[in-house]
Amino acid sequence: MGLIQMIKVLFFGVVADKLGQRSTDMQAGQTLAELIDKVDCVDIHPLLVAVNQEQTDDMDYVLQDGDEVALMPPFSGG
Amino acid sequence: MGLIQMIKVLFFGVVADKLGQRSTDMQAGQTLAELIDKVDCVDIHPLLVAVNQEQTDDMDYVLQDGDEVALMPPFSGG
Amino acid sequence: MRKAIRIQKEDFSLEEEVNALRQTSQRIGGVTTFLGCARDFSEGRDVFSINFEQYADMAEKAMQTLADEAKAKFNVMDIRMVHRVTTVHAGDQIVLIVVGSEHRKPAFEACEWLIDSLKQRVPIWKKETTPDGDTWVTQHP
Amino acid sequence: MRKAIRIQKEDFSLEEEVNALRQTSQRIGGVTTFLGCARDFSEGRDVFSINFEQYADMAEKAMQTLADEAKAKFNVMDIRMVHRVTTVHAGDQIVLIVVGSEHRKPAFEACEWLIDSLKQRVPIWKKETTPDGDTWVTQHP
Repeated sequence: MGLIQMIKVLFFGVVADKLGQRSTDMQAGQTLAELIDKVDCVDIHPLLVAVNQEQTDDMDYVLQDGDEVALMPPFSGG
Repeated sequence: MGLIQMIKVLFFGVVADKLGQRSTDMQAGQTLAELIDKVDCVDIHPLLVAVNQEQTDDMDYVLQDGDEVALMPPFSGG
Repeated sequence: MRKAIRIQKEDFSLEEEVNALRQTSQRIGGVTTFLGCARDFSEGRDVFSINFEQYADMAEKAMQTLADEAKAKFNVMDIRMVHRVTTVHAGDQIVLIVVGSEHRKPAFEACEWLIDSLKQRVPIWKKETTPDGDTWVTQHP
Repeated sequence: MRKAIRIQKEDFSLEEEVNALRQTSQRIGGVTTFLGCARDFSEGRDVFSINFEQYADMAEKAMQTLADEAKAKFNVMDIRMVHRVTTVHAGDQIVLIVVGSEHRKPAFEACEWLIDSLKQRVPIWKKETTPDGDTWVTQHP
């Protein structure tokens, strides 16, 4: 059996505050929907998601080894 | 008989160039339409008109003693 | 401090005008500016220089009227407008409009309305010196 | 010359950015700018300070994407965008957008689209310190 394939998950703003952490490592091979389900921040609407620094709405995307996922509240720059 | 009542007429841009003068004095008591008719610049379209530094379209206005009339080509500032 | 609405021969400073406006209130959240500059060509022709003429007694008054109307029409806090009347060359500054408001949308609307209206309603004319001679500019593109 | 599209902690100069843009071409006839500043109150509350957080690996990249899209979408010649990520107080500068084009209409359109899109698509968040404590700002008014 090979090495376990991992992804990095980053949290920002109120998501990070709520979870009490700014990042974690999780296993690859699951979909974005499955990952978000495991993270207890589903009451943040809308929850914005980026994979490898690009925003995405494709919740069926299967996370690959080395992917960087960001879970983010709506932006408020400017 | 009293003094002749006069108005000042100013010309700008291509109107001044065409007439070869920048201002003249004319008699009060006539309408704007009559004044413009006397000045040979009716082939400039649109000819803009101001009375006492305010633009006007009222060609029936009867010019009063001391009025300042300006005959102007379309503006091109900015 | 210089007058907020004015016509002058000499150059102006964008930063000075914006700072003068921002000092009027700490409630200003958005500042929009429009800066018009002389280009090195126009309508496909080279332009060596542009000479401005104004109806002095009316032009600054008309600009003030526009600023008053814009304040009433849009929800903006402060406005500055400077127009040069002189001879300018490619790259020189001609006109500056600065608008400050609490939120950005009215600041954009007022700034664009002011430059559009200035071109329609302020008695200033430009004459361009080109390889073919001097010509009055009659369009406002 | 500094990068045209960037995020930084330190303050920026409006005049420096506009001059840097104007040096790219003498065909630029119109320059629009939007400057966003910290206000001393927001949604009816006093605000002592605003602290910005960013997703650093993504934010500057997202700003560059917006600039590229705006150049393709509108007929504009050059764009500069600077956003500060630090703690700011009332009156401090936060964000600057500068757009240069041959004519003014595309410059206004692109400038407004850029600040609207920045608020939607660039991962930066503000937390306001108020008399009632710290709160994340979730609207983009």
